[in-house]
Amino acid sequence: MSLKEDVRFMQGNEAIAEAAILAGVRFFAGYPITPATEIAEMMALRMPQVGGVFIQMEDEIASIAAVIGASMAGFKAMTATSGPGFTLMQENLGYATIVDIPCVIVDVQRGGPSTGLPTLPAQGDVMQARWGTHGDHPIVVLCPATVQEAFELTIEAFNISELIRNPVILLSDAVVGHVREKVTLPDPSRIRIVNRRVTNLPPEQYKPFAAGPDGVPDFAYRGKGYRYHVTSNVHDEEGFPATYNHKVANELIRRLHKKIEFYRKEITYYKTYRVEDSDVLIVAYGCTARSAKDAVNMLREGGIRAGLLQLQTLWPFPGEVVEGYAKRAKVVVVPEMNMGQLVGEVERCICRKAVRINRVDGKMISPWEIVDAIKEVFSHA
Amino acid sequence: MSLKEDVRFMQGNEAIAEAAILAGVRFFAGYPITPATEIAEMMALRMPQVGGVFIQMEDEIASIAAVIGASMAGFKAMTATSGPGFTLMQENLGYATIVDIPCVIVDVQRGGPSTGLPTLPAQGDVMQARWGTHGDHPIVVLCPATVQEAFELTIEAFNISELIRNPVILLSDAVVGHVREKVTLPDPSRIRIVNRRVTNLPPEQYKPFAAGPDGVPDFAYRGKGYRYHVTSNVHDEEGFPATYNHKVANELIRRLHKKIEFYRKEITYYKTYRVEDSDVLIVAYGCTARSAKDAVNMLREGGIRAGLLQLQTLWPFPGEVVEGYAKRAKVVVVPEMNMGQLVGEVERCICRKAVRINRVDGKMISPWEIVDAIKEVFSHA
Amino acid sequence: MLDIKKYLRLSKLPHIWCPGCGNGSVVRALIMAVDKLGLSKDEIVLFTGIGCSARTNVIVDFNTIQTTHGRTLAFATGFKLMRPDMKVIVITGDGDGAAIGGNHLIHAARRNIDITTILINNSIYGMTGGQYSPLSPQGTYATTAPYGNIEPSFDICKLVEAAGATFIARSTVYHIQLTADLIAKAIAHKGFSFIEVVSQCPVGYGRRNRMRTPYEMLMWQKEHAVLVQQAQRYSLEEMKDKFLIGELFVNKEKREYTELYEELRRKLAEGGEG
Amino acid sequence: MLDIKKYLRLSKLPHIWCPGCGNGSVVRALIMAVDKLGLSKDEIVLFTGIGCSARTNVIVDFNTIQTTHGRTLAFATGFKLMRPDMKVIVITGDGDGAAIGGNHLIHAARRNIDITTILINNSIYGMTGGQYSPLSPQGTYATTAPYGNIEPSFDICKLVEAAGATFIARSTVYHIQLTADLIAKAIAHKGFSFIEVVSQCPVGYGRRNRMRTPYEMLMWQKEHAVLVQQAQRYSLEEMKDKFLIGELFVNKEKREYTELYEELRRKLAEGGEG
Amino acid sequence: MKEGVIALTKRFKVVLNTKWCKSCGICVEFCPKKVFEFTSDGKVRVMREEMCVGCRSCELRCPDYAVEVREGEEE
Amino acid sequence: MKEGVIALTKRFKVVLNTKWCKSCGICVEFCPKKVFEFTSDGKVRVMREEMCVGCRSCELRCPDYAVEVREGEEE
Amino acid sequence: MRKEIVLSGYGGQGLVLAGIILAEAAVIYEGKNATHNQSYGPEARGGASRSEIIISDEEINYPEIERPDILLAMTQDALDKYGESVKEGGLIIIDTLYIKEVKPRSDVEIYELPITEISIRETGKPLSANIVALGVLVSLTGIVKRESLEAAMLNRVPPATRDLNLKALRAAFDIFKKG
Amino acid sequence: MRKEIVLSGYGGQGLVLAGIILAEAAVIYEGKNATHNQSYGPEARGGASRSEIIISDEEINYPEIERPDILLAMTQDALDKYGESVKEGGLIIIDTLYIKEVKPRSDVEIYELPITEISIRETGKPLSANIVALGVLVSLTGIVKRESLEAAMLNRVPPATRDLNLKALRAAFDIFKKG
Ligand SMILES: Cc1ncc(C[n+]2csc(CCOP(=O)(O)OP(=O)(O)O)c2C)c(N)n1
Ligand SMILES: Cc1ncc(C[n+]2csc(CCOP(=O)(O)OP(=O)(O)O)c2C)c(N)n1
Ligand code: SF4
Ligand code: SF4
Ligand code: SF4
Ligand code: SF4
Ligand code: SF4
Ligand code: SF4
Ligand SMILES: [Mg+2]
Ligand SMILES: [Mg+2]
Repeated sequence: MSLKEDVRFMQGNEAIAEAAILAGVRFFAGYPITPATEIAEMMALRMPQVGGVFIQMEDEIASIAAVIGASMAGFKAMTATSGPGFTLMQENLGYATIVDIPCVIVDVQRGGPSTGLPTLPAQGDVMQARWGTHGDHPIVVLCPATVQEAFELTIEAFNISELIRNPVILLSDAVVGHVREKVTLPDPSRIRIVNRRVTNLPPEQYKPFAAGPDGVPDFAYRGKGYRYHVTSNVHDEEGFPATYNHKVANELIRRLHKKIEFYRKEITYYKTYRVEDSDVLIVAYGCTARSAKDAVNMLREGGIRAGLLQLQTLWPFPGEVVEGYAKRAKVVVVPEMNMGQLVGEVERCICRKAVRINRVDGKMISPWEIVDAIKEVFSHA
Repeated sequence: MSLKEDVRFMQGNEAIAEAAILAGVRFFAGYPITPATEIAEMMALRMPQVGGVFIQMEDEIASIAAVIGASMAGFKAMTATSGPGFTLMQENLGYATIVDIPCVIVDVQRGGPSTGLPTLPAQGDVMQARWGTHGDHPIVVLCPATVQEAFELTIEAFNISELIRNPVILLSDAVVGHVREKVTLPDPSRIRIVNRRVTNLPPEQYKPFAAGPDGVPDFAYRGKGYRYHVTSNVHDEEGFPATYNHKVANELIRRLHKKIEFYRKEITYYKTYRVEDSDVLIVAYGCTARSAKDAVNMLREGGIRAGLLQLQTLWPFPGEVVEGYAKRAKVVVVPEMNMGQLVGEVERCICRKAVRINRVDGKMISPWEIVDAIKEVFSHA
Repeated sequence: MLDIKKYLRLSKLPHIWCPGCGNGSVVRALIMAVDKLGLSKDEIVLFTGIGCSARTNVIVDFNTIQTTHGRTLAFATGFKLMRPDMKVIVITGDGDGAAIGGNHLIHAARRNIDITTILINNSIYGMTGGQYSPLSPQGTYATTAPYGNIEPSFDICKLVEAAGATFIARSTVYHIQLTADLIAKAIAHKGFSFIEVVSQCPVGYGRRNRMRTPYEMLMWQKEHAVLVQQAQRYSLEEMKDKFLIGELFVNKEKREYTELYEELRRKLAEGGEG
Repeated sequence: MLDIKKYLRLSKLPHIWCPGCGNGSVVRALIMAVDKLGLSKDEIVLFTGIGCSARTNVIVDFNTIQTTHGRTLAFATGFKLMRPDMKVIVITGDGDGAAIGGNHLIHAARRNIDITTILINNSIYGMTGGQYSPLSPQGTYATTAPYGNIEPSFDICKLVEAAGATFIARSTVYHIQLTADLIAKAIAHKGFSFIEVVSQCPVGYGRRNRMRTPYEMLMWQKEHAVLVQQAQRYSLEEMKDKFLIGELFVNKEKREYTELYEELRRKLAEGGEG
Repeated sequence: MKEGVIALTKRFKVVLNTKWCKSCGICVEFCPKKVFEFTSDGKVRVMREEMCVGCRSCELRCPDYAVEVREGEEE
Repeated sequence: MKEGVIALTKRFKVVLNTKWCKSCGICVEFCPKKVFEFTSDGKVRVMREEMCVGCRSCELRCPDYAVEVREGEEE
Repeated sequence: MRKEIVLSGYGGQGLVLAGIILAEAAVIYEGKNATHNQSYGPEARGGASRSEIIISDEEINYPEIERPDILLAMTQDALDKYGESVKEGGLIIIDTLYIKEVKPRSDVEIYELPITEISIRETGKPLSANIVALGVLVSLTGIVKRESLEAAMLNRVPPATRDLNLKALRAAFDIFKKG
Repeated sequence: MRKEIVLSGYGGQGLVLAGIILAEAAVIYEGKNATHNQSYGPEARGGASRSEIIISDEEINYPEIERPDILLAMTQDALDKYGESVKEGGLIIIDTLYIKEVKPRSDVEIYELPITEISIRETGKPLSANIVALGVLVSLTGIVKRESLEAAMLNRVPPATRDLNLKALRAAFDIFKKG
């Protein structure tokens, strides 16, 4: 059988929509917001064509709720939004985590706080993606830097989501969302698709929140005797509220975190570029990693041995990976389109200060800025 | 003039309401939620008595919006909620930060995620309080451990809020909110009350978002010629949207952060207990600090020189304070009723690992647990 | 008489509600309706939000999903769109459904999606201990209305009708058989159906509003409810402190949402433009 | 003719709207109303949310506050309660006011708080580039309704009336003088007043729905609007694709919210129990 | 307290599940035959089962599913 | 382009603010006297000011506040 | 000395108020420290009620009670649930109206008294049982002075019920005077 | 070689589509790399439009254009705004229908051509001006092959307009053949 690669010229948002459909999404609920709207628009066109459902809800709270409802019905479902809408989704995101319901939320970041810079890029939601809802909640956050990565990580987002039965956030930005560039679509037969594990127990024995060693419970489609309860409260393995049972509460919350720890290796994605001998390690993600890659080349031309560690999985934070690559580096640099967010985690893991490069004015950090900042450090050394 | 101290036996939530009234609050909007409801109930009783307004809004989004509206009218205003409601308030909290509008939000923490453990205590919203809204936003978070502190920090919350014209979060918990204990109310004449600085420029010269060296703009009451614009978008000093002006965007976002940096010293509150010679430094906050204090005494009785650094200002994180006290300690311990939140900041600042004690089952961490964990560390040393 | 236990999760009984709370009776009425329609337990999904009313689905042996406060109809919409074969029922409260959840209620009504919503109106936020709701009558007392509530209340049936629902009814816990009959009709109706059930919260509402016993509250319901068929007998003046019960509005013309969606997909599959 | 420039922030002109957009005309109508009432610029606070409609308050020289998407009425409620002396006006859009903001709209209406809300209904989300809204007629096209919108729309006036507002009117940009007169009446009305102004978005809506020019859209308004006083002349059949304009509903009985609050405080000050 | 207080009558047995009954008094008030009564410690009990006419008002109205009226059963 | 195109007539001056006008064509269509016209590059201009009867329909309907009709003024 | 007290029964018996009165007697009238906590019971009301008081001369940090020194049990359920947890050397007070079965413990003192009946006898109503219980508890332990308790009580109960409650309190103190 | 191209004018002139066609010609038909960006202009539409294309044999990381190699200006505003930013040695193409004033620059090549008029002449409508402009640009720079451009164009424009657009494109290429 011959495999067909397909070279396309696509916008990031478009690539996300196409990848989602290939990943098996059959439900999209959303509410328009720049710079994420194209994803909804594509889905409005495509969902009914592939037998799925697109619905524009009354707001983002309803959108994520409908997505979770559809996923509870057993279907892969997603929504896409930007800052203000992402904030509104947080309560129900917490709900999805406590009831082990998979779904994918795309946040195409723009400048904030509030409506801020509605059409310009930023990376200001990195910490929010991890900590946005109340209470302790586990989450996975993936972050693409190119349209190709947007495509690939969207599929991975669904795979991880189904694997661990948890919401996964695809943290894109206005640069990646709107830029058009070359994408090589793999032959569909080569795309790995993960579906949630379905129980093989009969209804009488099925416990919807009982999990094996990986912490992930098996799913059961409603009907045919599987009539289980789901609650937003802390619950026992059968799904019933157990809000005064400290033991059950402890087990549940720790299981939710455990399932991510269990699969941590599998869900940690990153790329490196010229790190073998680097004195300077740039840790970057999203659109900023693009500039960082250029900067690495420019620095090397100028005689500074720089390398790039591009994080694609931002959360759970790949601390060991960062630590490992940072070891041999004299200087660690973290450029971000925010006031300094992921740099805190980097510093915590490498137990020393990093050079921060921050920009919050709606413009990308350019390769030259990174180069200059690093040269500056070396000139003082 | 003789000063009158008043000894009272009060619930934490009650103390917050009383303190708020003394601080000058004249507007409360809220939506009921355990374990914060008593604050609203007290305010429903008291506001109309003192000439203020209490209104129960249709939800938490509306509550914080009404609070900001009232503060825009020039009055001190507050709301109180718990996890799920706090999450819903985040979007408008971001709005308040970008338009320099003071207000106080009380979050009486309970177990999460989602509705989790609705009546049981937790400290799971620590990171959310800092990072809950999208985009980069500055925030101040105060955290009381006793009813007395709840009283005092409520007043400080308003003072800080008015001083820097920013929302301030009082991060309480179900233990502090519901426990009744002794409170000594100072003579009202001894209570320091800060009010927002009002412009003395005539309307033609007034620029609502122009700020002096401290980064805080002067307020103007509406009417009498002061007819200025306010927008949720990035804006110039006159308040008009400037969403394509990178320079203005940069200046605005940095000013918002600067004002907190400017007053950082003044707004950093903490307490120490037996830290002079401590080998073990326990860094704790909120209700957990109570157990930590008992643990210090118990450890010292057992021959281990322990001390307590109780953080009352959680954000901006008082890194230098922690660093300073941690220097001489061999072991730093951070007990928290969450899966480990503030400990990350502690580790980042002290550049080494801390001992974590975490509990997420709705029960307080007891002094014995802290003692045992520390003894365990020493037994291995 | 119907064997209600067949439909209950006996291990979850006694339920957690206060003595005399109307919620148990609403669940009974729902079961009576389901039994009358001969539906299987498997084909029903009962969604709730947060509140005492939300606990209704813990005790019935249907598919049961309790969601976040006020958002139930949005969850249910997602579910129904993917499983149009199942009967989706939502039970909500006057806070859950009319305060925080008001927007989702009117939008679900507008879409006319085939969901049956039962709003248990006990005029109070029961679970949080007795604060006024948008359905608390003006002048009544609550922990957040210590001087009497100055807020006018919604006529929630009128609101939901104006929003576009195609079946609207009201009943009370006192009129339990009527409630059951109306719920049965609502479930059978294709489109968004809405039933307000006036209920009693003796602990959060009755206590503060001079109704000392659940019985008194039931009698209040009896005395203030007027069957829609008999409304003409009353003068406007007489109707002032009364409310109508029965089937208030039915529209069989307006197309149902999942049907329209299915039609769109069919047309596309056939190569049309929808 | 009125010197509109007196009320405008000239440095903010030309405004950012597309050629032929109706928003500019709605602002003109508002200014005509304010001028007619002889209000000072100082005593008006004009709140908006997010959307093209929200940009209205950038160009008028009142007190102007633009808030978050959909939440405007809640902000305005807080403001109005503390400054009942000021005239609080809200301009919102069909997305801002009827989609994400629907709940705040019905609750403000229920409370009957003295705020005038002007909803610019251009049947589309203009600012985000042309997605359907809850007021987009069924069957129309939008970027998110590429096959034609299957969702029924609200009769938003009916909804707000059912929610409890005490002044309801509808007009169009074509009927600009009527719009101005109705806005003036609404501002003068004590209580929650609501005006839907049917407007044109040539770029987001017209283009996709076979109306090529702003003029065509204005003529559509003219042809589909029926003055309420003349409605009897039309048969039900004729009214089917038409809508009523004019004063649709007024209630002078229902008490206004800030007045009731003031009364409560007064009674308490006098030692009563409210 | 026993699980159910059952008495013999010719026609109806009124079975009260005391584990579920919360003594709200609704059956007490609605029973046309005053079959139920409050005891001195505030509990509701079946007192005059023999008077029962089988109208099932109690069963229908009990919000706790705690009463069951059985026809013609004998023990 | 000049700031305003003003022509003399006996009675009315139709002042078009070309900085504000977006050439939407509304005045073109609504003017009963066809005073306005599109130019070849798609801009709206005052072409027949002398025909103006002062009905002010243009001023009232211009969504960009770009037309002003002045009475009896002379330059 | 830190004393930990649990008052347990069902909602409606006024145990939360009783706990507050006891704590206030210590705090306001004797300058001691005290904390009070109540269980925010199940989501619905009317069920079990638990009121916790800690009284101490020292600062009270950890405010939870694992093993009380003193337990008042006003229902059988309450006794069954908490009876075991009382510290050795502790005290259990039992209302005989509601409690029929008492599991004996040799390491604590157990007093079985007709608390609610005394209230009914003295005031005609069971409502002052909480006050009777307080009187008994203070009589037996001296944890606060009688006058402090009286003052705290008078300050907290609705004015209209002051006299009746005073009567109930006195009757409670009289039990041990007489006995 | 990395080439940075800016197509600028007003919304409605089809410059976004033109940019995509040019980039696709490079990516799909020549195996090169290219990025395309458009300004998400002011909140309201109908105003200025800017379409950015980068074409390169190498990987394109930083996708922003500070100083283009090539500028197409289809309005006076566009030229005024971006004319200065063109790199030394760069190229500016100007539509003479809309642009009357050209600030001279000696360090770049400037071509003034009646782009829209050619479209009108060839197709009867101004709508193909974007395609004419592409033809001109490719003629002058050879940044992609003519066949690639033609193929990319045919693939993107609405089927009904293919012939007209092809005509327009050919006319554009003819300018320099003839000249
Ligand atoms: C976002 C959020 N806000 C507030 C709450 C707290 N809360 C729980 S139930 C409830 C009110 C319930 O009232 P109603 O819907 O009338 O139900 P009832 O308890 O009366 O049946 C509230 C405000 C919550 N859980 N989530
Ligand atoms: C929470 C949130 N969601 C979405 C958006 C994006 N958004 C901005 S305006 C708008 C729709 C506006 O539509 P409408 O109210 O009809 O105003 P119009 O632009 O048509 O005047 C949306 C969805 C936002 N700013 N905030
Ligand atoms: S609080 Fe009210 S609604 Fe809730 S269970 Fe008790 S009686 Fe029922
Ligand atoms: S998009 Fe529509 S509503 Fe927005 S400015 Fe343009 S025409 Fe007006
Ligand atoms: S109605 Fe039911 S719960 Fe109430 S007293 Fe009678 S049997 Fe008990
Ligand atoms: S069936 Fe009727 S008569 Fe018999 S106990 Fe019940 S209510 Fe009384
Ligand atoms: S109506 Fe106004 S904006 Fe439109 S063409 Fe005429 S003058 Fe210009
Ligand atoms: S005033 Fe009337 S006649 Fe004169 S230009 Fe304007 S529309 Fe035409
Ligand atoms: Mg209720
Ligand atoms: Mg609109």
